Amino acid sequence: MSKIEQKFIELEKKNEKALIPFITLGDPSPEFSLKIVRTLVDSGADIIELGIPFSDPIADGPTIQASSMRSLANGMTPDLAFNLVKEIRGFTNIPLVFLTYYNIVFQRGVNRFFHDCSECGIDGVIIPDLPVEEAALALEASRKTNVDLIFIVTPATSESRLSKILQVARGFVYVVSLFGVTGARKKLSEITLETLKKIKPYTKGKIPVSVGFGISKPEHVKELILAGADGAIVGSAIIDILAKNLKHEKVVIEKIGKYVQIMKKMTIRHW
Amino acid sequence: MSKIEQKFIELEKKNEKALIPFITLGDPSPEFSLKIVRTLVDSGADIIELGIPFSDPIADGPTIQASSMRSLANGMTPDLAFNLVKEIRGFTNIPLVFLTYYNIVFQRGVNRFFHDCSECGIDGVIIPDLPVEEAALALEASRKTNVDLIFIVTPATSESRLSKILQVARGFVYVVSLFGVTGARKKLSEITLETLKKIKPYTKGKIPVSVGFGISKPEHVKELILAGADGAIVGSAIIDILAKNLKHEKVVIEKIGKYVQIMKKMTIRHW
Amino acid sequence: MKNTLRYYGKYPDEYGHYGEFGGKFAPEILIPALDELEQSFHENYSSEKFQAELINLYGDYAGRPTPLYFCERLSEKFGCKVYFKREDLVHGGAHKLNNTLGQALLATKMKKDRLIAETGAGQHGFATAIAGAKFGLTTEIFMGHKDVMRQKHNVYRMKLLGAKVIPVYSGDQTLKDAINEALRDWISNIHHTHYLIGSVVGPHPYPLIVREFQRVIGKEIKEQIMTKEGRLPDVILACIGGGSNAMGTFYEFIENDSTALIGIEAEGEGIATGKHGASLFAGTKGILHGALTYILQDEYGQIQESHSISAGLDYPGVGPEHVLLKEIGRLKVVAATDKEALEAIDLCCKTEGIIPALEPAHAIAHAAKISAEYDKDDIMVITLSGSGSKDLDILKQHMRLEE
Amino acid sequence: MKNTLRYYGKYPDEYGHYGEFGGKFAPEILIPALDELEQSFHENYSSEKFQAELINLYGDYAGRPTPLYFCERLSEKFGCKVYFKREDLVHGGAHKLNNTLGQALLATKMKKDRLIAETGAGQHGFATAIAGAKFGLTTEIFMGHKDVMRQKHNVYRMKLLGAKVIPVYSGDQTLKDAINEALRDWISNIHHTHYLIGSVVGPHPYPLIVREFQRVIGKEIKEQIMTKEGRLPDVILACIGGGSNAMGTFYEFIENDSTALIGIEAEGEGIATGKHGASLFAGTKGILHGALTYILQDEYGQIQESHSISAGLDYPGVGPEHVLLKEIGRLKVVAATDKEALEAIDLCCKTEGIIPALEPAHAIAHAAKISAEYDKDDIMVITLSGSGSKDLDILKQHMRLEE
Ligand SMILES: Cc1ncc(COP(=O)(O)O)c(C=O)c1O
Ligand SMILES: Cc1ncc(COP(=O)(O)O)c(C=O)c1O
Repeated sequence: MSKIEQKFIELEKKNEKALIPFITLGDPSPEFSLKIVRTLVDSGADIIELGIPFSDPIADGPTIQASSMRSLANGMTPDLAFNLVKEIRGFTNIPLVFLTYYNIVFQRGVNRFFHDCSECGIDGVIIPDLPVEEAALALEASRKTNVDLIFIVTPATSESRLSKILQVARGFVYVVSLFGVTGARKKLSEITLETLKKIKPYTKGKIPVSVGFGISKPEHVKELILAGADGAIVGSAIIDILAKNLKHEKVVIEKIGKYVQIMKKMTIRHW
Repeated sequence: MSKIEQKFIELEKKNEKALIPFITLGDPSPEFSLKIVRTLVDSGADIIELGIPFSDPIADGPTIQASSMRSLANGMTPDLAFNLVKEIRGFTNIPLVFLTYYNIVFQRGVNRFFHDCSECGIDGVIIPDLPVEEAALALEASRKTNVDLIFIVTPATSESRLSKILQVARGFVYVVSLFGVTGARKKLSEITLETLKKIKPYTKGKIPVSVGFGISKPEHVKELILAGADGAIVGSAIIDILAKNLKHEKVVIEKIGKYVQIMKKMTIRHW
Repeated sequence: MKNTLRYYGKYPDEYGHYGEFGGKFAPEILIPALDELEQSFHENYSSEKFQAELINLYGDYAGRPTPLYFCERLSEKFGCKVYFKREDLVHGGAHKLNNTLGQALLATKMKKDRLIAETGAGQHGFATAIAGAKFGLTTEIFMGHKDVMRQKHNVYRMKLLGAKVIPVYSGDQTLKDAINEALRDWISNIHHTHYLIGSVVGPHPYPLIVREFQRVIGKEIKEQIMTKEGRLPDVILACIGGGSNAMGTFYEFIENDSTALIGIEAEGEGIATGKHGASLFAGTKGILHGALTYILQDEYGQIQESHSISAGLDYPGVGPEHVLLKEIGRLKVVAATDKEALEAIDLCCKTEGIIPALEPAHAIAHAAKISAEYDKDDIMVITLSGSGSKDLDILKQHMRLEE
Repeated sequence: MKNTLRYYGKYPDEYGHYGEFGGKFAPEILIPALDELEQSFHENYSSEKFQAELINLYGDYAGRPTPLYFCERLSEKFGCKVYFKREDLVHGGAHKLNNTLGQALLATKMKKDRLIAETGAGQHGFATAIAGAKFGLTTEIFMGHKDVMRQKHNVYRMKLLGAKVIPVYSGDQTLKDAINEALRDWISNIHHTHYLIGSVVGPHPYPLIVREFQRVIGKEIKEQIMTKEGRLPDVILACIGGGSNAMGTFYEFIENDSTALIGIEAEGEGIATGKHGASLFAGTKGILHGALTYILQDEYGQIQESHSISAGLDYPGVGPEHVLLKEIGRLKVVAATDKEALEAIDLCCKTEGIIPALEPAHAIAHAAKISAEYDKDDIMVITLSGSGSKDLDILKQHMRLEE
């Protein structure tokens, strides 16, 4: 069982669910993003998703795309990302997941990429433009390195596809919460909750389910967990805080810290 | 025999040829053009060609077109032209010829136009866009009113056309001197002289031949007469003088007077 | 309308007359050239070789036959069957090339190595430049200086094709002055130059020659509609500037009295304002550019400036054969305003995905007006004489679209 | 080249792979839509009704077949028989409409009432707007804000046709960002929206669908050249941006090994300067916009901006089937610079009276380079994918013509 899956089990025992914040490595600079990661850890993040920026992030909304662009403009590279992870590993042991596009993986060489992940302490990889049909190479590398390849499932995924995906998915299943791209939204859509209900029977006892895309408010987290989610992924909302206060490191750190604390609270079943 | 033809005979008797200046009536104003006509008469013009301006004078060059435009801009109309001729008839008896385009004639009514010509003392009409094939109406009106319809002949006119034209031509035959439109030129082209030679045998003893288009220098007149022309038509060269001194009435009158005197001298066979 | 039943072969007569209209009111110096042109046209046009060359040019070069397109959505709107004759698809974007290719081919037969032409907005100049380049002839285009200034795009296109564009500074510095100047150039260079007139105007034989080279439009319509519908149209509409696309469209149907023919002129800002180009609809008899026809003129016969949002209809004269057809009651002549033309462009763009030129937009505008008179099964054909690509700058000025 | 003798039917495989290229590297949320599209395409494309409708659209609306024109004067210059496939005569001025009409028709079959598309210079956006208007579909075009600013003309044309043009402010604000944004919109509106991709790029089934809708080019060439010459061409040239006109041109000839196929990419200011768009000629393997193909990228896989004077060739990727054809040795890939393309435009304008678009001018430029290798009786076909009307503003900046 992978380190990520163990994490969910640990949390389950404490009557908690996972809060999974996302940030882009290198946004706005490598050092600053390192500080943000530290804040996420200190504020209660259970797992952290780290983006390696790609120039053409088709599955992401404007917030994360802008974040990627800032990061690239400031010199971020995959090499640097691996180095940063090594530094992160200096202060935390929680599961870390890379999110990046397939061309970044492909250019490094799929095997080498997973190997480097495993070396520096990455526990899973999410590749939003790599559907299961094209994933043979990555799956093989994942198996060899014990770095989980995490798959995405959406409201539109048919049951037959779902079972195909569940056959190979590791770490957790990433449920995309609505028809759309990442970005903070006011209200969770019905469809998200329906989707959760739809896939729960297939995953129960097999693999945890985390929901992402558009989660920004504590209520969202509460709703999701009530509907059976094992984890909540929060990306754009955090990056929004960063983007609005780029010049004020302290403010960013403070606000993100508070925000994550509030969100994390919602994953603890005291209500 | 028409008044125009008589004029040529008279001149012949004096061993002279005809100098036929052209101006546009109403350029730059009715009064001014009247003064110019008086100058032409006083300086020895034998016949005068008076243009009634037309908005689209396709057979004329830029000099005469500009003259027409000035005249129109200052309110010139065919009605005014007839009135001006009446005034001219107050001080001279030499043959006067209208030059205008067919639409001006046509709009007045062909019969009415010729009738009005005859009334006010016009002796001939030149219509550069009315070839012999289209001239039936005008010819009939000409016959009825004894106002000569003067035809144009060019270097390109075939012998068969020439004889068709000579059958109906009255007053004189207007030989266009070169392939081109009106406008003052430095040198008379060979083709002009050849044309004269070509048509002379057909016209001799029947109808006088005047040459126009591009005649500006005394030598031109001399050459033409040596080649057998009975008259020289000078248009653009006179209008050039006018156009260059529009604001200086006295200068215009003086220069045109001198110029016509010099040109007229060349038609007198003292050389 | 009985008198149209035996129309063909009668017009023009040997003097180039269409009834009392047309003719050859040209300076003497041009007469031999016009005669030569007439003779050469007859000789060549009746030869199989020439016809074969022409068909080849029309096909592989110009892109003929152009489709007769059934406008599904416009038909629904109009409540009858609407077809567009797609002259907008001809190389160069308008029917003009049918004529310039024909005349350029003729010029080569006459061993002329230089083409001259007049142009207003530049459409005919462009089509002449195309033909000139294709045949390797020196090409010079006369264009009023005002037009040169406001039609930079077309001026550039002509130059790109190697033609020389000569700005005309005389007169109003617009189309009719360009014609005047072209005629003058022709007078001076008659031996090696062919003057390529762009519409069914000018002295005989031009109205005949241009009609014959544009007749292909109507011939194709006839064949195509018979294939598609098995019968002739109930009504055919075409815009009239000089009248070449209309003449080319209508000619083949003159003796088919069951097909109504409607020519649409430019009403500009309204007939009453005097700012229009409707010479046939609202002009009077007169002589312009070598022919007796209908023209816009004052009481003395001075030619008046025409006005139209569409450069191609902005001409104070019209082809003499149209006058005859109108006088014998075979052709109905109407007009559409600038505003109506713009609305028709909007309609056509959004309903059919075709941006028509401003000229044929006048025809579409009239079609919209009369559509209620036609039933579901009635057939209406509109000649779409050109594409609106050339008009975008003007459209931009008049049709503001939201951001 | 023996391995091309049995090419047809093998590509793409059921996963959309062309050898190792192509595929469906798309976000999970798009997969069902791509599957639906694939299925619907196969069902419809193989139905007689759909084919009949398509043929009708191609014929009466788009103006097909386009001529295969023998370039008399260019042939003399080149010393071999040169033919142009005249896609410049297609409605809208380029081959792009073949595809947009096909996909729009397909969209109506899928009961989608909204089209979205990306566009760079606007040519594909324009063609999509045409198809959208023709079928009465809501049409929204994504266009990088930079492109909106520099292509006002095309923006206006799209709006005129009723399409909404949405400026994209992310990334470089050019074509690839417009694609990104269009994909995002599609993700959010998948139920009633069809994403109409403009070239043989993107995730499976797009490269297949676009190829099939463009195949008409090559089919017509084959028939036409057999009629005219009784044999297949010795060489066919087409420019490659995304690769749709080239794929459409070449496909029909893949198994005819006697015909050399040459694809011409944009060399921009020169390969060495890095300012080019030659992904196939000078790029490397990678994944962009849903397919494994050749792309312009840095050592880490970040996509690089491409550069070309011709907007249509200014794209850092290329269709996956081209990569396969290149790798199996069936397709020769070369490049021509901005400067060479401009010279080719000048040549083509003055010799044939045709203003080619900047894209096919690259193909003509290469044809000029290799013409010496061909003999008098050799047959060279060049696909003239579009007309230069759209490029006049750019030409004006680069080709100053004397007054
Ligand atoms: C597209 C188009 N239609 C019509 C016309 C009007 O000319 P005509 O009446 O000779 O067809 C023009 C003239 O330039 C034109 O470009
Ligand atoms: C005229 C023309 N040719 C070629 C292209 C390049 O596209 P493709 O390679 O898909 O044919 C374009 C793209 O806009 C174009 O407009």
